[in-house]
Parts: sequence; structure tokens; C-alpha cells
Amino acid sequence: MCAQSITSTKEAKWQKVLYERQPFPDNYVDRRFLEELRKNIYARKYQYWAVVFESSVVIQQLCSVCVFVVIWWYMDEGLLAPHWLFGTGLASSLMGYVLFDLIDGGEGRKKSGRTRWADLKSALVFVAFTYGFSPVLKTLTESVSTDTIYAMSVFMLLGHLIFFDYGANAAIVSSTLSLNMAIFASVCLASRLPRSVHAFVMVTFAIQIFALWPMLQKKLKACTPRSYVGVTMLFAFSALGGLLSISAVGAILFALLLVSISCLCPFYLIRLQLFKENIHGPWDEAEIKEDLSRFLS
Amino acid sequence: MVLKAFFPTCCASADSGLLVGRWVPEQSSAVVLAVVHFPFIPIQVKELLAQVQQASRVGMAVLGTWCHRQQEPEESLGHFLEGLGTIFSHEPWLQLCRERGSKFWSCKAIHRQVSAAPDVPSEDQVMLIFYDQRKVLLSQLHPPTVVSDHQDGDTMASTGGLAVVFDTVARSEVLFCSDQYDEGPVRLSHWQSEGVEASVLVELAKRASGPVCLLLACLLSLISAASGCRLWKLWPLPFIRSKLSTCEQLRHRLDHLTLVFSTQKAQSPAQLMRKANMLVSVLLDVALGLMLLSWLHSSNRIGQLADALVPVADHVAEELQHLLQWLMGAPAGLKMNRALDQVLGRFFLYHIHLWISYIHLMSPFIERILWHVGLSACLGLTVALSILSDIIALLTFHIYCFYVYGARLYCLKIYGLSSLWRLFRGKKWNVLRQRVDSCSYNLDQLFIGTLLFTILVFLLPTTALYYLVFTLLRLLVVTVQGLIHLLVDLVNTLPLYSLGLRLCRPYRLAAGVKFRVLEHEVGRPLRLLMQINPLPYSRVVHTYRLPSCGCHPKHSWGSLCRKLFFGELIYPWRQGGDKQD
Amino acid sequence: MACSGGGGHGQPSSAILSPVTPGSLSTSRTRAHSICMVSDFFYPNMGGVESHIYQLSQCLIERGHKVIIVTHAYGNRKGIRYLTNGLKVYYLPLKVMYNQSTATTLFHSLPLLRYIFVRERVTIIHSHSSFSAMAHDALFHAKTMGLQTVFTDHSLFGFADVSSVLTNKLLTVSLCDTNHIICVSYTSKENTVLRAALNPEIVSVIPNAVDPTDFTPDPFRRHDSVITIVVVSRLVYRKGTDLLSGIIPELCQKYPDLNFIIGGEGPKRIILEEVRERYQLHDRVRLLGALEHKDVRNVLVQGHIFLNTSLTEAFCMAIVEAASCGLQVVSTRVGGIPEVLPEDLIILCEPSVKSLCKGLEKAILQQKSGALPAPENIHNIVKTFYTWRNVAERTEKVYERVSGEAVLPMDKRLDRLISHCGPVTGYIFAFLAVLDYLLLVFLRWMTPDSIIDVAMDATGPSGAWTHQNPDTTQRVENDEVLDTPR
Amino acid sequence: MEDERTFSDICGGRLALQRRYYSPFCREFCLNCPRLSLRSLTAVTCTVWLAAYGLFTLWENSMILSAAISITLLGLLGYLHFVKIDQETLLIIDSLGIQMTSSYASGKESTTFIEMGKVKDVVINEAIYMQKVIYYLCILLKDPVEPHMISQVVPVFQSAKPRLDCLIEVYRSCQEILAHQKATSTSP
Repeated sequence: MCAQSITSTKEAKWQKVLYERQPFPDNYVDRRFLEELRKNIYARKYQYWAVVFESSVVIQQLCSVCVFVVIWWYMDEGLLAPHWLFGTGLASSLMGYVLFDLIDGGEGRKKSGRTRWADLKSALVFVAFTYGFSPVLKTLTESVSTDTIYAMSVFMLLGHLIFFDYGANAAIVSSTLSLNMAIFASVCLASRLPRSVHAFVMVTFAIQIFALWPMLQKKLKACTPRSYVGVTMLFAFSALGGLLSISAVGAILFALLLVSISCLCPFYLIRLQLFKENIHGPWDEAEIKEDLSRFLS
Repeated sequence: MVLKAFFPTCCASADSGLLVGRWVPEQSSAVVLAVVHFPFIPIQVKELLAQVQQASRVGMAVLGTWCHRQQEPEESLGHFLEGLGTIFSHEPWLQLCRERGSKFWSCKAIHRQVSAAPDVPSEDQVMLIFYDQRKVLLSQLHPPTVVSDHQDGDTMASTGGLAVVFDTVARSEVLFCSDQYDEGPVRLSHWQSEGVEASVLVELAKRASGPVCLLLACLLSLISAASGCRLWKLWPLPFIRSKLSTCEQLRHRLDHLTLVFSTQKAQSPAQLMRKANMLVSVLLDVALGLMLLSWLHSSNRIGQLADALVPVADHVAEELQHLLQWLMGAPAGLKMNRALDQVLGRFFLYHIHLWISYIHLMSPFIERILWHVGLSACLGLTVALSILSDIIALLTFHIYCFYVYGARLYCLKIYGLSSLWRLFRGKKWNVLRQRVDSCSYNLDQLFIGTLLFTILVFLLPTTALYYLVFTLLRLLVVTVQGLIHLLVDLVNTLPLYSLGLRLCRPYRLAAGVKFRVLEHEVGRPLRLLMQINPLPYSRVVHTYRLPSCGCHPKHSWGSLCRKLFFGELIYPWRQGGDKQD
Repeated sequence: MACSGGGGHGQPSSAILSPVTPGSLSTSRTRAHSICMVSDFFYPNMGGVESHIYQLSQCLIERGHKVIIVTHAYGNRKGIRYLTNGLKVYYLPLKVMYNQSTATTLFHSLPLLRYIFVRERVTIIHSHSSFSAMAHDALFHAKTMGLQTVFTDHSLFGFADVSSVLTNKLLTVSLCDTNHIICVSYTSKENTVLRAALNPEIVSVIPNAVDPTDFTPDPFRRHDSVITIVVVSRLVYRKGTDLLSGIIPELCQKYPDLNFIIGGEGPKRIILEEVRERYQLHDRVRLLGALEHKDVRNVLVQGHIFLNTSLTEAFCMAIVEAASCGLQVVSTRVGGIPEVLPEDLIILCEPSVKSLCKGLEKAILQQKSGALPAPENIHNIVKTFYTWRNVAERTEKVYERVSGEAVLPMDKRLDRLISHCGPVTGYIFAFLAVLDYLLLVFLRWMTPDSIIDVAMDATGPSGAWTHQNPDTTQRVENDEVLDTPR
Repeated sequence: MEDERTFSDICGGRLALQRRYYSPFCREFCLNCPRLSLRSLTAVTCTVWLAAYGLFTLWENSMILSAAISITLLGLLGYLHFVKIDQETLLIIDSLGIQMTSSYASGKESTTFIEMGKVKDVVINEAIYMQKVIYYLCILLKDPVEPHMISQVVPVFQSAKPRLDCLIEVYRSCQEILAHQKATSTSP
């Protein structure tokens, strides 16, 4: 049947339509088969330095975790007086607060419409609650073994790093969860400290470094990228320094980690882009370009 | 259709004569009720049939002839029986005949007015079905077929075929009750009930029952009036009464008795059966109670009990104290928060102390109390048992308190944790849509939430342990009470009368019938033996079980576990709340 | 739908139109096959696949083949039922996992399927829809039992995300040793060939069809004072309901004499209701909710223009039905839609609100200027395009070809799996195939084929249903059937 | 007249079908399952005993052995009395009814009688049973409210599941009687 159909229809041209019966068998394969196949239409090209710049967010977060742990270590060893830490923390946060408004001349504040009174209130809430609960925190985990606490806080800090909002729109990103995990870890660690004042100071410090500091970073990154890079460097080096004072090996490993994240990973990403093979064709599900929310707003 | 002749076994050996019975055209079945013997005067037979008919409202008729070939020489009889057909005209005319030699019968059904050949009588096939008149008369089909209306028995055909047979036999009881000693004008042979004087006692009982019922009913109404008076409606009493299983049980029994001794007659046999069951269960109950009473009051067992009781209570309290001590340490190497542990422990210890003092306060009166309680056994075993369960509930009141405290605490913790866990994940419970939505909290909410979450998480094991231990204790008590309640319910609901009936007179409760094919030879009519298929015991219990006084928990296991996990309170008795949902 | 009459007998026979099969009813009358259609999706579930299976089976029965359908139990619709013309349906009691597709362990369905295949003396297994786990199970077992297998793919699939990568791998495994594959459009064929890495020679293109007698125009049902746009589709993202929610306000503001009728149900309905609320269009936008298939025609004939906003379609039956009712079709240019209707019957647009609005305006202008051909003419053109009988003939050819071929013996099959599906997957599934074979051997030892009762044929050459022989025991008892105690 | 034929059930075991034709309007079909085979009995007992001995060697508690004995005995009794059905009988009497009797190995009999008035029809039906698709004979009962509907399906020969050929035998003669019944019941 195939044979006779072919012979009888030398001149008849196959066309890609279903509504008319063509003189070809149903499993006929034309020259034009798969001609609409496209590859890598939406593949993006990355600039190396741009990627490095973006990676600095990760660096920042790693560093803040590192700094936090280092500070905790100092306090646990008793090398660092809580009052001193409290003072510096307060001063730096005030500085940051002023800076936060100076950078963009207060547009952000206008946009959010948040009054200074509200800020003061929440600050008071923080301090009051932390202070009130610090004795409870002190006795909270005494019966739990130290290793459990360490394991838990390591787990929580890792979680914080994983779920942190680095600006990528992935499903697992949840800034709330990451912040909560950080606070949980800080409370766990603080409860191991010798006295309740320590616990109080530790928790406040945790808030400063995990909640307030990233806000400031974001704003810096948005407005003055150069200074942001500078700050990042500074922060990274301070973190390294702190770690070095505890253990050299740890410091080296941490440095390696930072370097690999900031330099190697972007390089590898760009290399991998070459092997990308993404098939497209008429069968793809068309995605809707324009935003339809305007019809409902 | 095949003609079915239902023939009573008791007439199989009767002398020749006329077959009297009912003809059901719908199923073309002839129900033979009796045999009329020679000699008789046709008019008298007709009169008898007429009066039986108007008494029983069943269409009686002469169905045919019956000849028993052992006495008479056949040739004379044959024509005679032929002749009878002309006197009592019936369609079709049955001719049953039992030979001397063989045990096989011959049976002919003759149609006279067949349009084709008027003179040649045509026959069709007949099936003989033997039935035991007495059993069929007394038995009662299950499920009871609704008797359409008592006005005319011929509408019975609307119900199933066999129901008609049963109904016919049951209604023509008057035929059998006719006294066997006075010689009526017509000699019948059928199953003969032992007339009136056979059962004098029964008759006396029947006569007596009316006034007795009246009297008791009056008494009961007095009692119920007393219980219904306004004094009991004062605030705490109804609550207490709803909680005490004794009151429940008493009210239940009261209802039973009022129903049993209600003066109006029971309409349906089912209702009669129900009354009988209640009476029997009450009687048994009281009998058991009296046995218990005699056992108790012999050789001063009450005193021993009373002496035993106080030390037992003390001992229990001791054990609890040790348990608490153990919990306040590091029980089973569990990591508990010491501060909270101490607080809870002290709290509960104080309770136990209170309890012990209370017990000692009331120890001198216990014996008297017990004695009176023992008296209550004469009201019935069930009452005594429910009083026992109430006493247990009272004696373990402290356990109940512990349980409630623990449960409340635990419940609060669980709910707080669940909502804070949602906050921890950045979600919140949307009440309107009944689902979990994501929600953006602001910083201080997050902070405080997490702080509380951490604290609660670390305090959870302590409360959970206390809750667990006291729940186990509570469950122990509840199980004991539950067992007692089960026993009470068993006595309350078991239909003893029906079971006894099923045991001694299986045919009285019939699930249906079953047929056995009697041996037969070709050319002779088929002979079946209809037996009564008794109701299985399970269905007897299921049909006739009395309503229980639902005072025991109706939890399914799943819901029970859920409640335990979420720390909701569980009760042995049915809650007012449970009744609504 | 599944109970509406016995297939499409609208046309005398569409064979005359196809140069391939002149008078095929007479010539291609070869030996009858006994075919077993397997899919998770069947009546009472509603949709394209379901109607395809049902209509195809009806036409095959009409052509003298024996057809049975195997699907999973829907609610209390379990056991064995008979539909029109003695179409026998097995509703197997298998657990449903995710939107009507059974959970697959690849083995637990073997005993029942094998029993059915044996007792019905099935020769060809025809599975439908790549979303149906049961269909793939049936293919797997049928190959193990050495039966011919055919697979019909009704859906398109991308290559972008993780889920599609996985499903494509599974499809590769499942199709690499299937005898023949049927696709409903050329686009779908390309897609399937790419996904399952197949040889395009064993992939046939046989479009869906509609029953033209069910979709006849009725110009008097429509009010010509206003122009009515009809949309009939499930209200889900893939059907482009979001686009619709953008189009409605645009056009309604522009044309005061424009009405929308929207039939169908789905999670996205809320959007349309919000739009209607927002722009107070309650009198002009009617949401009919879920439609029975028999009501669809009555909805269609009330409109002038049919709008299809799908984001992906293998073969859009809705536009064919609409065109058969004589409506002007406006649709997105996605998937196989361009192949379905000729240019003069359809206005193709890009999947965006702007483009679709432009297309609709064009259609409206034509409608107002009366440039559109009369519905009757459109119907007469369209009804020649797709008929189930033609589909049945072409499918029959596929069966002929397949029944000629040989099924791969076990060793070859394992080689094929390993060589064709990549090292890891290949070995895994080769192992599974071996397990399946062992299980089959065990079952054959437990209940030999000899003690399995051969079922009475309801359809086919000796069909008890078709020639009513008197003492057949095939009474339809749709209500009570014993089920597996579970 | 009476005759006996052997068939096999759906698992391949052999069944004996006895047909007794008492008269044109009364027939009896009697399916005999194979009796309890000594082999299986001994096998079960041995397994239980071995298990008991194993436990005994573990715990040195003679209670286990006595428990094993009682378990085996009670289990056997229960099996013979409640589970094992030796014979299933279907007695169909024209214009009277259909009677199903199943007699257990212990001699216990359970009988159900269905009046002809309730019977709508006797059919062979298909069903999915365990991992099989089987044919079974069943009696359709009329719905008392509207007679053309079916209120209930009563399966026949439920324990001995005969194969199709056997069912067809029974089905044919049941149909004969039903047909005769219908014919005559309409005429008078």
C-alpha cells in the first residue's frame, strides 16, 4: 500500500495539515519533519564579574554567621564582657539606623510610611522581651546535653543560610523561615552562656546581625554598589580575623570557602552554560508575557 | 401453575371425609385445615364453616374429599365421593387418596366447568406439602410481614405466598380451640389444642394480671411523680444526677417497669415479646441482687470491706506520692526542665496531701455508708454495680483532678506550639478559608514568636511526661468503670425471654421455612415436607435487644487517640456535649 | 458522552474521500482482532481521551472487531459493565493516586491484567494517554506476555523542567519496545519522537474526530442583535483562562453589543468571577459552569464566534466542534492547532491578550459586515474533515501492520532496554522486566491458563451481543457486582 | 432420575455436581466440594507444633505446648463448624421457590428459602474476585416497591466456586423452570 501510494503521488506535496487526506501513509516521515525545532532560545549569557558581584551576598551571609559564632565563643570563654558587646552593638545599630536613612535620603521610609515612633516601639519590645525572658533562657536548656544544643544550632544556622533570600526566586527561599531559624539558634546558644545578662546581650546581638544588618546591606547594594563591595570585603576580613584568633585551620578553610564561592563558582557556572541544550518547538506551553493583574487591580 | 395442597400431618391418619380449608387462587394453593368425617349433614357443615369464617375472617370452603383406604372398600366410596363434589361445588375439586399398600398418595384436582369439555373433568399437576399445624399456628415469621388489614382475610394474597398460609392457619385458631369433649354436630379431625381447662393456672394468671398491673402502675406513677417534683430541679442536683450512673440506672429501670405494667394490652407480638424480655431481665436482675445482698450481709463482710477500704486508699495515695517523687527526679533518664518539674511536682503533692486528710476525715462513717449501699442491692444487681462504679469514681477523684490539670496544661502547650510553628514557617491559619495561608509578619512579631516557640519546645517534654503518666492512671480507672458499665448494659439489654424461647421452642421464632423432598415415585404427586427454619441466635439478639441507657463512652478508637494526643478531656460517661455532636 | 449512542454514524462512509483506502470497508476486511483498550481515563470521567477511546471502540466494534476496555474503578462503579453495543468495560479496583491516575508499583496490576488478557483472548493491547500509569503498566505486562502493543499519545510535553525530564525518561522506557505509536497531530508526533527518542517510522498520525451529527448549526438560536463569543473549556491555567480574564474587559469596554458565554468549570473560575464583579458585566458575561457533553452543542449554537485561548494543545477538539456548529473560530497558534482547520475557517493569534483581541475584532468586523460564510456551509465543509469511521479505518491499518510484526523475545527486549534507555535506567528497567517475567511464570504456575474460563464474546465475530443468541448468559447487571474484598 | 458429573472450580479443584429431577417442576442441584484433605490438615498441625516447640525451647514454658494443643483443636473445630462447607444444594421448585442449603463439614446446615414471588431472575454474572475475574450464578430479587427493579443479588454456590460450564448446566435448567413458571403464572 505504501509503495503504490508513493508512486501514484510523485507530484503531490506533503503538507502539515490534518484536515485533508493526503496520499501518504499515516506513518509517512517528510523532509520537513522537525523543522521547527529550536534550541537554547532563552539561554542567558553571564558576565563573570557580574556574577562575582552577585555572589557577594552569599559571602556577606556566611560572614555574619561566622562573626556571630565567633562572638558567642568569646562570650562563652568569658573573653568578652557583655556590657562591652552591648555598648558596641547599640552604637553600631544606631549608626546603621542613621546610615539607613541617609543613603537614599529617606525615600524608602516615605514609601513604607513607617514612623520613627514605630521603630522605637519595636526596639523597646525587643529589648524588654529579651530582658524579661533572659532568666528563663538561662535555665531553659540546662538539662539538655551540650552536644544536642550545638548540633541543633549548627543545623539551624545551616537552615538559615539555605533559606536566606539571596535574590533568586526559587521555591525554597523563605526569608521568614531563615530569620526564625537564626533566632532559634541564637536562643539555643545563648542559653549555654554562664549568666542571664550574657544571654540577653547575645540574643540582642543576634537580632542586630541577622535581622537589621541584611536590611542595611540590601539598601547599600541597591544605592552604592562600590561602597557595598568595600563593606563586604571589610566584613569578610574582620570575620576571618576573628576566626583566626580562635583557630588558624578554621580560618584557612573559611577563606578557601569564601574564595571558591566568590571566584570559582561563577567561573564554573559560565563554563557549564556552553553545554546547555534546551529544546523548543511548537509543542511548548506558551507562557503569558504581559501581566494580567492590571485587569483585577 | 402447579396446584399446591398444604396438608396437615396430623390429619394423615384421619378417616375419610371432606377436606375443609382455604383456597388461595393467586398461588393456586389449597390450605387444608381439617377433615370432616362421616356422617354429616351438608347443611351443618356449611353452617360450621360460615360461623368459623365470620369468627376468623378467613374464606373457608370445602376443598375436596379425602379417602383413607384402610377401612372402607373403595368401590362404594368412590362414587360417593364423586357425588359429594356436586353438593359442595368448588373449583378445582381436590381428591386426596391414601392407598393401603404403598405409602405414596394419589391426588387429583378436577376442574368441572372447563369450557372445552364440560363433562370430561380435566386435571392438572398437584404438589402435596405436609405441614405441622401446631408449629405453623404458633410460629411467627421474621421479619414480621405487615398484616394489611383485619377486615377481610382474602387481601392477604398481597403479602408473600407462605405468609398467607401462616396467616390462614393462625387466624383459624377458633377451629382448633373448640372443645374436644362436647360432640358438635360435625366431627372434625385436626390438631386439637387442650381447650381451656388444660391451663387453669395460665387462665388465673391472665385474670389476675389486670388488677396487679393497675396497682403497680399506680405505685410507679407515684414514684415518678415524686422524682419529677420541683425540689430536684434545684441547681446542683440535675448536674449531679446526670453524672451519677446510679441515677441513670434507676431511671432506666423505672421506665422499664412502667412499660411492663402499663395497663393497655400489647398490640403486636413484637411488643409483647419486648415486655416479656423486660420483665425477665428485671426479675433476673433482682434475683442476682438479692443473692449478692445475702452474700454481703452474711458473716459481716461489710465490716471487712470497710476496714479494707481506708488502707487501700492510703496505699494508693502512697504510691502516687512515690510516683511524683520519681517524676520530680530524672524519670527514665529523661531530660526535664528542673524548675518547671519542681513546680508541678509540689503542686500535685499538695493535692495528694489534701486527699489523704479528706479520706481520714470520713473514715469513721464508711462502714455505715457501705451497709446502706449494700441494702440497695435488693433493687437489683445493676443498681449495686452502678453504685460501685460511682464509689470508684469518688475514691479516685484526685487522679481525675491530676489528669485534668495535666491535660489542660498540655493542651495549651500543643495549641500554642502548633500556631507558633506556623509562624515559624511564615504561615498562618486562615479561619475563613479553613486553610494555611502564607503571611508576612513584621520583625518584632517574628522575634517574639520565635522566642516563645523555643521556650515552649524546651518545656514540652516535662508537661508531656506529667500528662502521659496521669492519663495512663486515668485510663486505668476509666477502663474499670467501663467494664462495670458493660456488665450492667449486658444485664439491661439481653433479651433473655426470646433466647429461652428460641432454645426451648425453636419453631416459635421462624426465619422462614425449608422444604424436604419426601421420597416419591414417578407418576405420583410430589410430596414435600415443610419445616420451620428457626431464627439464628445472633438475629434473635439483634431483633429483640432492649434499648440500653447509653451511659458509656461512644468514642471510636481513632477519635480517642486524637483526643488523647491533643490533650482534650475524655470521660467515661456520655457528655451532654457529646449528645449534641 | 460515553453513553450517547453508538459512535459516529453521521457519514455514509468517509472512505471515498481518502485516496489511500478506496472502498476500504470491503477490501481491508481482513481477520478480526480482539483489542483491549487500556487507560485510566474513561467514562464516567469526561474529556478528550475518554471520548476518543469510546468512539474508536464503537467504530471498531461496528467493523467487526472484539473490543474491551480496561480502566480503574470510579467510586462505586467497580467490576464489569457493558455499554452500548456490548462494549465491555472492566473497572479494576486499583488505588487512585493523583488526578484519576492509578498508583503504579508496576507489578500489583499484573495478576488481574493477565487474567483478563487470557480470558478475553486479547491479541492487541492499545494503551491511551501518557499520563495514565495503568496504560504503561499494561504495555509493560503485555510485552512480558508477548502480546502486540499500540500506544496513543494524546498530550504534548515540554522539555524544560525537572518533572518533564523524568516523565520523558519513563516514556522512553515504556515506548522503546512498543510495536506502534499513534499521535493525534504532526506536532504531537514530533514531540513524542523527541521525548521517547523513537524511530519516526513507527509513529502514525491519526487525528481525533468529532461526531458531526452531534454538532449541527442552528442559526435561529443566536440573537443577531448582539454578537456572542462562546468559550468552552476547563478553566485551568493550561487552557489560558488568565488570557480570557484579560480579553473580556478589553472587548466589553470597546463593543457595547458583545456578550460572552463561558462554559466549563475549574480552579481559575474565581478569576473570571472577579473580573465580572470588577467591571459589572453580570448581564454580558454568563458563566455556565460545568457542561455535560450533550449540552455543549446547545451552548455553541448560541454564539457567533468561538474563542480558544489554550496555551498548549495536541489536537483541539473544541474548535472542530465549534466550526462544525458553524461558528467563526479564533484561537491561539500553539501546538497542533494550526494543522486542525484551514485558514479560512480559523483566525490564529499569538497567545497574548493584544493579539487575541485583534483577532477577535477582525472576526467581529467580519461578522458585522456579513463577510462570514453561512453556518450551514461551514458545517458542510467541516463535517468532511474528521469522522470516527475514518479514524477507525486508519487505526485498523495500524493493527494490521502490528499483528504482522513479531513481539521482541525477552533477551532482545532486555538488549533494547539497556541499549536504548541509557545505562542506569536501562539496567533498572531490564531488571524490573525480568522480575515481571518471573512473577508471570509464578502466576502461570499458580493458575494455569487452562483453568481460566474463556469469556463470552460480547462483540467481535462471534459476539453474543451482536447476534443475539438465546441462551447467552451475558445479562448486564450494572448495579451489583462482587468486588475484591478490600 | 439422578445423575452425577464432575467439574472443576476456579482454582482447579474438582467438584461433583449431582442433579436430581424429582419431577418436571422440582429439581435439585448438589455441589460436593472435595473433603478436608488429610495432607493439608497434617501440614497445618505440624507447622503449629513446630512453632510451639520453637517457642518452648526459647522460654522453657510448658504452657505454650498446651496452648498449642488447644489452639489446634479449637481451630480445627471452628474451621469444620463455621468455615469448611462440604456440600451446597440448590433446590428449585416451580411456583414455590428456590432453596439454598449449604452443609458444613461438621454436619451443620444453613438453609435459606426464597419464595418464587420474590425471585426476578436467575443469571450468570461476572465479577472481580481477589485477583481473578470469575463467573457466578446469582438470584436477582425483585424490589418490593417497584417490581422491575432489582433489590438484591443473592450469589449461589458461594463457597465452591464452579467454573462456567458447570454454571451453564445449572443455569439452563433453572431457566427452563422459570420459563414454565412465567408461562403458567400468566395464564390463569
